[in-house]
Amino acid sequence: MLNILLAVIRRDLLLAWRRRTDVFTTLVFFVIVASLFPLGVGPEANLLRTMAPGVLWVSALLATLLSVTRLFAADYADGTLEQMLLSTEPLPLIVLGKVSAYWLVTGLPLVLLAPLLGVQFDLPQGAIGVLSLSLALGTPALSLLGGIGAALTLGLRGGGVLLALLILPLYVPILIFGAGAVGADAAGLGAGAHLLLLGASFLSALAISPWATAAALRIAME
Amino acid sequence: MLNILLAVIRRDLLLAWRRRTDVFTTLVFFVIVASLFPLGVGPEANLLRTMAPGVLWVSALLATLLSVTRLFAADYADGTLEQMLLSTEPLPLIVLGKVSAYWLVTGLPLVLLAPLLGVQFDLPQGAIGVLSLSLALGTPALSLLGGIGAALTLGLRGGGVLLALLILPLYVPILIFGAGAVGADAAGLGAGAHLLLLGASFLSALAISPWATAAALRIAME
Amino acid sequence: MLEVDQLSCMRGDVILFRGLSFRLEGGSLLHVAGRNGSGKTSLLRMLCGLMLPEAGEIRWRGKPIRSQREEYHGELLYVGHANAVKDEFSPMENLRVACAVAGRDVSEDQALEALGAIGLAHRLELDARHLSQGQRRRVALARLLLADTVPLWILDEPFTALDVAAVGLLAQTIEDHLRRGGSVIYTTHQDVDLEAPTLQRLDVGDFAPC
Amino acid sequence: MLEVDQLSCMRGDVILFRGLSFRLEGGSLLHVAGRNGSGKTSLLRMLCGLMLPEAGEIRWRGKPIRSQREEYHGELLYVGHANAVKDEFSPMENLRVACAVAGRDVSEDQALEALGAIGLAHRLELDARHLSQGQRRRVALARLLLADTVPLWILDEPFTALDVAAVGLLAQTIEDHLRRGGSVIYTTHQDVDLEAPTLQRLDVGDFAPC
Amino acid sequence: MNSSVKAVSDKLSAAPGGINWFKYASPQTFYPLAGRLIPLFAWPALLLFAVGLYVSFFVAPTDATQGDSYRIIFIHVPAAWMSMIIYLAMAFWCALGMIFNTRLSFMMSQALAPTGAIWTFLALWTGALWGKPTWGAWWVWDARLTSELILLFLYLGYMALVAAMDDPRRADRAGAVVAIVGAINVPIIYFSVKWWNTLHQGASVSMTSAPKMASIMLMGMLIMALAAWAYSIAVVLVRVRAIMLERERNTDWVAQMLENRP
Ligand code: HEM
Ligand SMILES: Nc1ncnc2c1ncn2[C@@H]1O[C@H](COP(=O)(O)OP(=O)(O)OP(=O)(O)O)[C@@H](O)[C@H]1O
Ligand SMILES: Nc1ncnc2c1ncn2[C@@H]1O[C@H](COP(=O)(O)OP(=O)(O)OP(=O)(O)O)[C@@H](O)[C@H]1O
Ligand SMILES: [Mg+2]
Ligand SMILES: [Mg+2]
Repeated sequence: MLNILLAVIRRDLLLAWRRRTDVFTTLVFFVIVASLFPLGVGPEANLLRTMAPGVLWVSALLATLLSVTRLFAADYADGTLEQMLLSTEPLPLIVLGKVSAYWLVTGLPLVLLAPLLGVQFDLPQGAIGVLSLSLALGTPALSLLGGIGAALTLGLRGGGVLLALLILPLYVPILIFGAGAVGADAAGLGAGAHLLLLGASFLSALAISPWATAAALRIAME
Repeated sequence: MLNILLAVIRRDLLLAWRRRTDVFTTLVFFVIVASLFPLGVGPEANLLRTMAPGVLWVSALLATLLSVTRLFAADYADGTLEQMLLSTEPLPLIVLGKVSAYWLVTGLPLVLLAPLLGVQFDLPQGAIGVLSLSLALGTPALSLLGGIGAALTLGLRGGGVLLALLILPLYVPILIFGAGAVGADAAGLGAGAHLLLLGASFLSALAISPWATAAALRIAME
Repeated sequence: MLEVDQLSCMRGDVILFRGLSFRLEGGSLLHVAGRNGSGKTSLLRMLCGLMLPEAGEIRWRGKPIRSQREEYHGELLYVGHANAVKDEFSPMENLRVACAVAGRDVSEDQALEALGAIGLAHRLELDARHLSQGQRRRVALARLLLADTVPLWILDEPFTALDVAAVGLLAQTIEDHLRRGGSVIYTTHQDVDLEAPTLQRLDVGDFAPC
Repeated sequence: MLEVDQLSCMRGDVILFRGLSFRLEGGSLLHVAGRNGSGKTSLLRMLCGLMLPEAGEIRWRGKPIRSQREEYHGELLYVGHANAVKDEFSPMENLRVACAVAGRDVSEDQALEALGAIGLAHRLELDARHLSQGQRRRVALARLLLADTVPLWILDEPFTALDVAAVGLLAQTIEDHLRRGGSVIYTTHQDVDLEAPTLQRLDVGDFAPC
Repeated sequence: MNSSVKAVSDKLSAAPGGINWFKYASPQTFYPLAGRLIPLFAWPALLLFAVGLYVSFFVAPTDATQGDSYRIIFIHVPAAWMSMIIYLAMAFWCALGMIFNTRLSFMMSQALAPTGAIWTFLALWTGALWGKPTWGAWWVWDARLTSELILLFLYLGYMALVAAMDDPRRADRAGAVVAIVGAINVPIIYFSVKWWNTLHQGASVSMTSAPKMASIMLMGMLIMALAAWAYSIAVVLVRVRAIMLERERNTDWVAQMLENRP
């Protein structure tokens, strides 16, 4: 059980490392967003500070939305996905492994980098903590939900848009809770409620997504 | 001469239409950015108005940066690129055709959509005009420059980051001129100088990029 | 072991074959023949459970394969058209990862031996992107050498891109497996002589509607 | 027509062959043989100008191919390992687009005839993603039927995935081309008998260093 | 050497009394030559730096308007000059390599890049340090500053691209595309102050008009500039020798050389 999970995670991390791109693209994307916005918007500190949680959360969401499309694409194209469906191990576990690796590669760097970018945007100490926490809870949920969409749209014409249409409605609440948490903290209202909602979203995504994704994959291959 | 240009453009447009994704991803991306930002940042009209040019320009840049990576990837993987290099027609023209189709599919919708989003952000009439114009001049330059990067990093491990590293520096001035034009117009300074610079960037990109890209493609295949 | 009962296959709105039945015992070899596009690959994918038949049933040891997915997968090895070889991995990594994902653990030494036997000893550490077409196919086929305990092998055009030496080696491997009591189902358009205790040939075209 | 002079090929830090020379006249057939990974594909890609040789020169009608790229490409047709078939296009679209990009205009009727001759008449409008492996290969090879005026054909394993009927058809097409005075360079691991006015065989392995 | 090079080199060596320049285009002849040249540049560099720094900090007077902060100029300007010149040199070697297919020119270009990047970084760094007291900001989006920043990214991009490719020939040629295309940035840096009216200083040293600054300051700056030149050449020669050894490790001449000098 745990073996296969670890094997898949290890495989995908190694692959990501070999491709490097995937590890750094999100990082680069994130850094770019955070450095370009001040360039585009102008360097007024107050304006930037108010924008910061929104900008960071939106860019986290976009980074996930754009890259999660390709979660299964390479494995589908070269026949590896077939082999995964033929494994003796439960498919939901394999899926969970793939999503975990994906999160480690795209979500985690984001969570780790967020405080730095927060500082760049001159967010107060407390808000930065909340920002990291909200991203730490929110990005895994984004990855898990994205996995379902990626599996459903596998090999379809126009998969990308469909994916966006399918999962965006699920992403919006997470964005609102996430950016809301930081905003609420900055406004001195306490971020607790928002964070709880985020946590709940994450747990339910964790409970549902691997099974739904596995089912979607079998359907996509048939 | 013109024949091959048109043939390649027609081909790539048809392909894009068949894939649909590519046409709509940028649109969707753009709409998402424009709708998510108010969600993330909060609905203060003044704040949004100041942010608008920056947000729209940054998202145009990101949309290009993220999608241009794959400009040649599909053709490379399935052997079509080889056949293009073996064409009797000049490669720079074929490249120009591909970049044009790419711009029609990702850049143009953005230019057309920008006024709508501008209205949503409550930009004044004049600024909206300048925004469209700046995007109309700037996005082709982004596509052309992106093409060089895509060709240079074709088939490389970690191509994406490298691409970003290579072309982002060239993108930044365009972003600054572009967002600057809108800002200058809004501030009543006149956008002429910025727009001229944008036009100059576009023309020099047009003059250099097809040749540089063609050279890079030959090198990549060798 | 494997029983196929009145299978039909439909792709889009074309019926490729209908009413296809056969039985396969341990130690026997089934050559699925047919023209390009007649439905061989579709049939093999159905036998693996990767595709749903339009009608009919596939049973393994008496039970429908869909009701015992994980057990069945443990007794099955499929090598498809696609090599399932990752460009970014070396042959060594490819083989070990493929086995791990399939749920079979393989030591480095075993993998080394298999790759050596299939003629990749001098390219163990090279990224698969640089391999020649035949070398990539060999990486995919190296899995067979580590699967002598897996009773059923399903091979879709295993001989493509292989040179004469490799074709011989693969034929040998298949024959060994049959002698061991395993069964093999394969397709090919090439003339390869395989010796088997029982040899069946199935032309998918015979079951095409009218 | 084609002269190859002391060609060497190096991939990574491995020398695949060195000092390889030959001449090819109109109407002659060259079979490039060699084990998997011996460098056949690399050689063919060099002959097309897709790869730089480490040393040596390739001349077409007496001039180095690099100094007359567009003229040379007009007299050359290359079908590689990769089919250059777009999943999103139908066979019809694939063929016409491929010809347009290569710089040869082809009418719908001509394309229809070629696809009919190669046995895809009943799949003209189906997206290539749904085609079987052999049908995809046929789409790629249909370009040959429209290229009788192109003097030099370079074919990398053209017979893979084809069924017996298609192999026969392709062999016929190649022989016709030779009779017409064209030349063909090809690789294959399969046994296919081709009749040609002059037939040469080149084993890349003979030029491997030590 | 490919045939066009051979043709040209034949022509050159056939010229009466001419030297065979292409003899030095091959690594095995250039390697020992570079070895002999290194000390000829390294020692002067050291000496010039010492003199230059002394003049800049102890001899040159304090500026009337800027106080002592102006002394950054003694590093800033030579660094800025070197950053541009080295890029042009890179582009030149790459162009040469693309035309004549000579390995050595690509190696030269790769040896130049890190030094160029360091000078660019120094120019940016010292400029930013200088900007704080004089303009009140570390950074502004002025045309010269932006284009100099782009220069740094071009250097980094070039080095990253070359490093990312396993096949040295592809790396050479792909890098050359960046170097050559990026070269248009250099005139933009140089003329930016003239084309756009911006914060940054215009040229105060030029060939055509009398210098606008005190001659002792000018002296210090020129000495530092010479030092920068000498240092750059020495370092690049050291680096190109290392690159040669690494890339030609499988060739006979390297084997022979290693044998002769254990
Ligand atoms: C990060 C910021 C800066 C950058 C990237 C930069 C870049 C450059 C470059 C590329 C040059 C050489 C161009 C030429 O020779 O014409 C240069 C020269 C010069 N810079 Fe800067 N600079 C910066 C900040 C400053 C500041 C803050 C000052 C002083 C207020 C300054 C004063 C000068 C002067 C006096 C020259 C010499 C001009 C000449 O004599 O030709 N720079 N700088
Ligand atoms: N959506 C569809 N509509 C019509 N026909 C389809 C559709 N999808 C697949 N087909 C047809 O189904 C067949 C699939 O064949 P399959 O891949 O099983 O052939 P095969 O016998 O393996 O051929 P090959 O020898 O070329 O590998 C092809 O003839 C293909 O054209
Ligand atoms: N970077 C590299 N380092 C070492 N060897 C390499 C490198 N890149 C390619 N090779 C080797 O070069 C050879 C390329 O062979 P090529 O594709 O030309 O073979 P082929 O004769 O067409 O083989 P096949 O019959 O399998 O198609 C392979 O043996 C491959 O392993
Ligand atoms: Mg098949
Ligand atoms: Mg080959």
